[in-house]
Amino acid sequence: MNELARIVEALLFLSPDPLPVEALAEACECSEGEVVEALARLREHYAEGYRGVVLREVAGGFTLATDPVAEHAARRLLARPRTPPLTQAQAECLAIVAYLQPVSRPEIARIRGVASDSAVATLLERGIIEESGRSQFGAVLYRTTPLFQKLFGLTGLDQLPELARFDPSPEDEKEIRERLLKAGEQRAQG
Amino acid sequence: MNELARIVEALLFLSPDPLPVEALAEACECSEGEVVEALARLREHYAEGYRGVVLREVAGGFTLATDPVAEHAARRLLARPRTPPLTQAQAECLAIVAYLQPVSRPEIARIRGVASDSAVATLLERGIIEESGRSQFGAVLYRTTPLFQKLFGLTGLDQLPELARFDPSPEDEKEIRERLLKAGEQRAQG
Amino acid sequence: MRAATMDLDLEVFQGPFDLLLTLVLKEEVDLLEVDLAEIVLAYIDHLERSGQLDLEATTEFLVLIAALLELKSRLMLPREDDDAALDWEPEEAAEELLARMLEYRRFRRAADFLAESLAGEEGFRYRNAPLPPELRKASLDVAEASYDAERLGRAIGGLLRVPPPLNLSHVARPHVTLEQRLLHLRGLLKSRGRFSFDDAVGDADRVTQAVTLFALLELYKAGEADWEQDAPFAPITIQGRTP
Repeated sequence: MNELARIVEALLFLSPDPLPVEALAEACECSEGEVVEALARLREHYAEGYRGVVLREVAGGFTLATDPVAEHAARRLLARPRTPPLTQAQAECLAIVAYLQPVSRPEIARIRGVASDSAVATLLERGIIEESGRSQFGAVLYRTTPLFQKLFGLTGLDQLPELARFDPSPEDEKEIRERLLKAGEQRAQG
Repeated sequence: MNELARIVEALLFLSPDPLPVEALAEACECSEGEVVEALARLREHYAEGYRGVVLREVAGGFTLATDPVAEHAARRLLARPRTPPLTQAQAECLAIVAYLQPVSRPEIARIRGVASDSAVATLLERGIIEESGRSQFGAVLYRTTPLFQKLFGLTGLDQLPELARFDPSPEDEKEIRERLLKAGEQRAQG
Repeated sequence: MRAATMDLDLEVFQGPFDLLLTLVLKEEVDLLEVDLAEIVLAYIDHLERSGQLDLEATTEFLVLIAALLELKSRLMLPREDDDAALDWEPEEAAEELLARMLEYRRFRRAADFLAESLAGEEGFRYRNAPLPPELRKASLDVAEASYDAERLGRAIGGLLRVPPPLNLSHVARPHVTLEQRLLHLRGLLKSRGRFSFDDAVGDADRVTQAVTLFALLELYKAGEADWEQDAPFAPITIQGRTP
């Protein structure tokens, strides 16, 4: 494989979208003819049936894609809900959503005392929480999903552990939301 | 390339994160030994200097990455550098987190002698560090992420050089001590 | 000129010294980011330019800057060791400072190492493409109970716990707040309309006097009050601003 073919391979590898010959030529600062030639070399390398990745020409250009031979394993690896242990930040955000839903992101941040965008984003991406309309101030609200219940072995939200068991000062009669916000303010100052 | 090697190649191509041998073996429903063998075959295929893509071992797993030969063209195509370099403040905060993790923001500020909020926020935003529980005083603690290992080319945190390697030389120490003493004398005279 | 009105041009702040103090007390400027040495230098500059030593103003400046220094040094000390740190002899403090500087030096070199590692990795790029659509959705059928719901209960319990207050008993904290002094001045404005600063502070301690001055500046800024002083050290007269 010559250097141009190597570079074209790398660009196809990186790009999420199919790349037209012109775009490849421009990035490689060479002629379109040279790109076509490099693609022909790559095609030999990626002949179907020999590799796990194949070179495809689709509408709009060239792209690399996995060979169907890997589909079963890919499904096992990637379509399974990802369940790495929750970080403390994720557990706190999820607990807030689970017990207070629907709840907005600014409210989560106020209770935790720190911005919580990345933890919330991870929970969303994993499908454990989802958007649920907007608050009267226009902030997106979140709630838990059916996948959440399945991953936590719950048949319904009423099966969440009794709060009283984890409440350090249960004699405090104020509403839970209010108390969480108050403790959060204190934490943010600490 | 046998079928298992093809499947492993496809999984490495698809997965956004480096894959440990165990995860590959589970997805492929085969033994870890077979995966190691398949990886060895792939490694021949992806031997550095021959292809546009290379097989790398980072962050506790295997992953495919482009060869630096394509960097110039990749920058033109994607119109952005791979990772912007760190500022001095960010690099210092990251070093403190990498070696002392989990570590709190006040602790980072204490070592650096200045508040480090914006540097820490940038590292968080870029996903290089993440929250890791809370200290006994309720302060959020930070640790490095797998992305940190990936971006810095480390197979694991144990690959960080011993901190003692960065001890100031005896001459440095002497110089700092003398500077301190001199400042003290000036104060006493002034 | 009083120290309070000295104009500062610092990295994190531009404006009069008193406004900086107000902002620090209101925690709108992070004291850790303020270079106190620069303030001292600016004051010395100011003294040299004016060519006269105003003892009263200089005392005021020293009191304020000393308070800031103490507050800042406490912010930089590990909180758990506050009590021990108080008893340090000068030599011990110097040793501690040396240890700190060496520690920082060590991490600065580690930072250089990391920056180099990052630069060395520059040419390797990882693929960052979305999964093909058929793999994107985690399917509910294959989901298994993998987490313990107790974890969520514990997390909520932890968030309900109000953290123990920091022990700051030995820090000479002002017992008077800006809000209290604002209230006090507004009360006087309402009841008397015009009064002297001395009347407003009575024989209160220095910190109260200083905070009262900040409060006055706040009122001035907000357009609620004006004040006059005929000559340096002359009494300050405060009166409500008529809208």
